[in-house]
Amino acid sequence: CQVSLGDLFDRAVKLSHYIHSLSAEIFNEFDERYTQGRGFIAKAVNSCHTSSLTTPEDKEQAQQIHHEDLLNLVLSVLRSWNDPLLHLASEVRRIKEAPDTILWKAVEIEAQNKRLLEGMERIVGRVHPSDLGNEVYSRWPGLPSLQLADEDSRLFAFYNLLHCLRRDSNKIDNYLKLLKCRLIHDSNC
Amino acid sequence: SGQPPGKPELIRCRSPEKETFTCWWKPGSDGGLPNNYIFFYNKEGEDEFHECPDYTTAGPNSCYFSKKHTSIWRTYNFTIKAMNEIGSTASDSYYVDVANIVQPDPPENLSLEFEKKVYGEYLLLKWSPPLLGDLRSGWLTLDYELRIKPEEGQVWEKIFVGHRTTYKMYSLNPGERYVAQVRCRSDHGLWSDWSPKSYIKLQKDVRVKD
Amino acid sequence: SGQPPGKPELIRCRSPEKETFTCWWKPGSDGGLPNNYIFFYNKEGEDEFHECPDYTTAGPNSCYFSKKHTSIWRTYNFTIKAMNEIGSTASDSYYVDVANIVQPDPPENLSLEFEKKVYGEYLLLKWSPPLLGDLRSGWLTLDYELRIKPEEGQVWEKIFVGHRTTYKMYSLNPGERYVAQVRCRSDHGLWSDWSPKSYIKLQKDVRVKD
Repeated sequence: CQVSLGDLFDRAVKLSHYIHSLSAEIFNEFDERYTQGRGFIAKAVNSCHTSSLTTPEDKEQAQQIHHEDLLNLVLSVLRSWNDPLLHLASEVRRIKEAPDTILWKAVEIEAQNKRLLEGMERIVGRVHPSDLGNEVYSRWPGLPSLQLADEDSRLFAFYNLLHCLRRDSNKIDNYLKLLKCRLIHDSNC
Repeated sequence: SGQPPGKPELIRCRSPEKETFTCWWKPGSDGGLPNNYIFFYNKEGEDEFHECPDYTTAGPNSCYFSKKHTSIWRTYNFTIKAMNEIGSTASDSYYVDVANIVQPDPPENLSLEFEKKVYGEYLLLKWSPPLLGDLRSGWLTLDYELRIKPEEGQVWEKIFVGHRTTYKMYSLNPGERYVAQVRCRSDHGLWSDWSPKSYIKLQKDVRVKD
Repeated sequence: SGQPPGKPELIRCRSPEKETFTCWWKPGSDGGLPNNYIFFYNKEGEDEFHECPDYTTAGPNSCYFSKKHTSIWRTYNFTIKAMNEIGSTASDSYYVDVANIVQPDPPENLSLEFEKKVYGEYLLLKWSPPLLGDLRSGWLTLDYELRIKPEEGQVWEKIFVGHRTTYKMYSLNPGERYVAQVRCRSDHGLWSDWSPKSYIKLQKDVRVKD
């Protein structure tokens, strides 16, 4: 007696939607409170640790990629966020007067990302069992920058991490919704 | 003298917020001797069995699974073994999917207020989601259902209100004393218990259009 | 005589279906001379700048990016340059990720019908997604929000209904004329405009159990 693939995808999509909305909220809240007018967006270009993972950037590309490759990509992006989210949850406490809403979201995103990763490993295990072995992911070199003494540099490091989190969580959510429609609803959602 | 224990039975499993869950069992006959129980489980796709991580948090004959031990991605397979000096008896095997045993706590703070506006007079019912312990679980989307009746009446009127946490009731009888309750459920899980009753006595002269 | 042009300003960028997008700018002062504008952009990870692929499709002072020119999850850097005989002036630099500017068209065909069933009477609101946008493949997913009020009332009642395209409204005042609208958004993006208003007049004797 197993959880059906359809149920697994339903739960994964509900979770990825939730994680992205949290990620958008924490980015907006942090930006409004700490980095308005500092022009960080101009520097946060080509700066995500996951940019080495080639991911589809429009609908055609996403629809042409084989579902096993897209599933593995989602897995790789999720794995790449395990380490930074762990440190985000602890380092965000050191930000001056960090409000409880930012702290709580950082902890919740880290916990739910781990949960989604478990779910994705389950889904990949079902769809393409032999694939589980290869643990491809992007290493995150950003911890030292979150601990810099210079406040501006440290704030930019947080800004950049949250900017990339909002972007990647949106990618994961989008790809999972595509995969669910393709694999469970025969592309007819 | 004495007998081997009777067969234990799993009674119920419940998750209040899709993050933790608890199962309860009912012992069989004790065979006239002191018994103890071992609660085994394994998860879908795993061979090895584990023992219940926490027999105490949820009281006697229970097993509590904290966040760390709870997964919504695999079904659980449970067996309970009763043992005494004479022998042991195992329960049937039970399968549980955590997402299907979600039963939230009842909603909180149900309040009833009579309001008079230009376009109508109505009874405003307001409530808040269950507290769900320390978890502000935002990924549990709740639907609510109200029931209301005149205090002396027999028949409850049930109203499904979806995600909302307020509701306006227009058609009520002036002078009547009403009692209301609210409950909630997650997606298509189990309804919570009804909240405690809340009452309101409508003044006599109030003209509630009906 | 004449002056160099004033500094142009990017007003807004919008993608209606996460497949194409358009940006609009506002010219600065024209310095008393005819001006023309060049809209430059480059994409994250690219050094070379490109010129706007289509200045006409979206009307004056606009740049339209068809599917071929649209990438999601990559930051675009825009600059607008105004030129006349005397000189030229460049706008500030603007940065946009198409994932964050998705604003769908409003939902279509909002209908209101009064229904009487065994378990209750209610107003059934139904609508359909905007025509523009690929929901079938899952590339675009929409959430909806309703608002309804008595026609003469001042206060709209807002109801978030998630992915559904129907809603049952129980709490209504018999004999009242109601007006409703619906809007939508993609994931955490921008709300669409409200749909056109739809009306319904509830008969007087109708006992809307509410």
